[in-house]
Amino acid sequence: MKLVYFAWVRERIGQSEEEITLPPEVKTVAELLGWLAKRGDGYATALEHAEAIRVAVNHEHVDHTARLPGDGEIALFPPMTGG
Amino acid sequence: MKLVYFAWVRERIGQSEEEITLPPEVKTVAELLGWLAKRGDGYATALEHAEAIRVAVNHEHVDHTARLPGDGEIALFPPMTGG
Amino acid sequence: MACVPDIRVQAGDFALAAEVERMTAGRRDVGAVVTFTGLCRDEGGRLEALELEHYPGMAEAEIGRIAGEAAERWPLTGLTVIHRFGRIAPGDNIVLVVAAASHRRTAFEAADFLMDFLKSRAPFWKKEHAAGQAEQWVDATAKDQEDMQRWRR
Amino acid sequence: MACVPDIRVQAGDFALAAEVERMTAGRRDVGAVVTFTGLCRDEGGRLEALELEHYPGMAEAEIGRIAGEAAERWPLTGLTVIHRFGRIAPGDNIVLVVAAASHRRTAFEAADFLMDFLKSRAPFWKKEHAAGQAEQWVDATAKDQEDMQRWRR
Repeated sequence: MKLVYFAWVRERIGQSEEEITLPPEVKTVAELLGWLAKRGDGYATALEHAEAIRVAVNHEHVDHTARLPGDGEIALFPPMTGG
Repeated sequence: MKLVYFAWVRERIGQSEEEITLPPEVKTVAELLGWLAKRGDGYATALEHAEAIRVAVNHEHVDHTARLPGDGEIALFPPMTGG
Repeated sequence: MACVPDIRVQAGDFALAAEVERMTAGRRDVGAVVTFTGLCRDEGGRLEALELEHYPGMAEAEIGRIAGEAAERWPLTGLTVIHRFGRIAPGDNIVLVVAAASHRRTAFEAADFLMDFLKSRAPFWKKEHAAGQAEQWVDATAKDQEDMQRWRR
Repeated sequence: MACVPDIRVQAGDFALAAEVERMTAGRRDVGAVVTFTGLCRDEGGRLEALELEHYPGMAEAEIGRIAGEAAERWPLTGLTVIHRFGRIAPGDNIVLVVAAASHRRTAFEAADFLMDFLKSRAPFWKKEHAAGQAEQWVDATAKDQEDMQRWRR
């Protein structure tokens, strides 16, 4: 699974993307955020307030309750401030 | 008193402006419209539906109940269609 | 302090980009510029031109009053209104409103308000010249009156 | 039939007049064009630049979805959205929306809707570079979320 990070999520995790093989018990967006937060200090800081993190799967916004896709690109980022 | 006319009010009356001395009993806009309507066929046609006629005194919109000024410019015209 | 609106009533065309540029050049406090351009629309393919009659003097004064009210009501950094008169062909510009502000909602609301009031209060009258039919004055619509009521406080 | 929105995500600037011209040239059915230009505003005189990060691919896709929804919801004759990314100095352009329609309310509402949704759904993030202080990410505001709620049906 490809994970991509933006803005302060990217800065805190310390990289803009990575390939990750998820354990089979990680099935939803919320589970992914919980699992990632345990991967190290950067992840823990980035995902501290998990409810604030926005998630897109294959370029579309999804809720934290959404099931993860079989493959593709999952993006984690802060609330958007464009426009 | 200077009277000026616009759009179909002007066309029906047949002139764009005129100087008129009003009789002393004509004190309000409504009275002016009633008095003018008796001046001839053009006036009668132009002012047939008096309630639809818009009036400005010295470049400001006024109601039909407004008192006429001592002197200045009174304009009669149809509802506006600019913009 | 309320901005001083720039009001023009003219026969000639206007240049949108120049009007916006004038409002933003050298400034760092403008976050949002909303423009409204009203054009002569062809009613069914037979319109040759609109003729816009206006009341010189009052047109400027009335647009000035409406613009002044907008500038009091919203914290604008700039406001320009240009209204043309005379013969105008389909596809050509009739009216321009440019409202600039720090924040987007301010600029949107002021421009929207301006147009609603211009429609029903600025002394302009449209006459249609169409192929194969007599010249005809455009009727004011009840909708235009209603639009103005939206802004009652 | 809904118009096909023109979406661009780019580092370079845009030209307002050219975008409006593109939407009206050779047409007689456009009666109203509303533009919204969002500029980099200086927060208190110390801002050197904004840096706009974006999610390439999703930015275009998400703006496309928002614009498509606007084109379904309002009878537009044209709709253009341009959003810049990268380093942007105070006074420079960030975003442009151009909405064209037969009638003015349609164009106003579509442009207004577009901006509310762009603010909260398009994947862009602003970072401030200011004199004498650390770089800082701009926080999303509750107001932006509320603005989006206005359009619920």
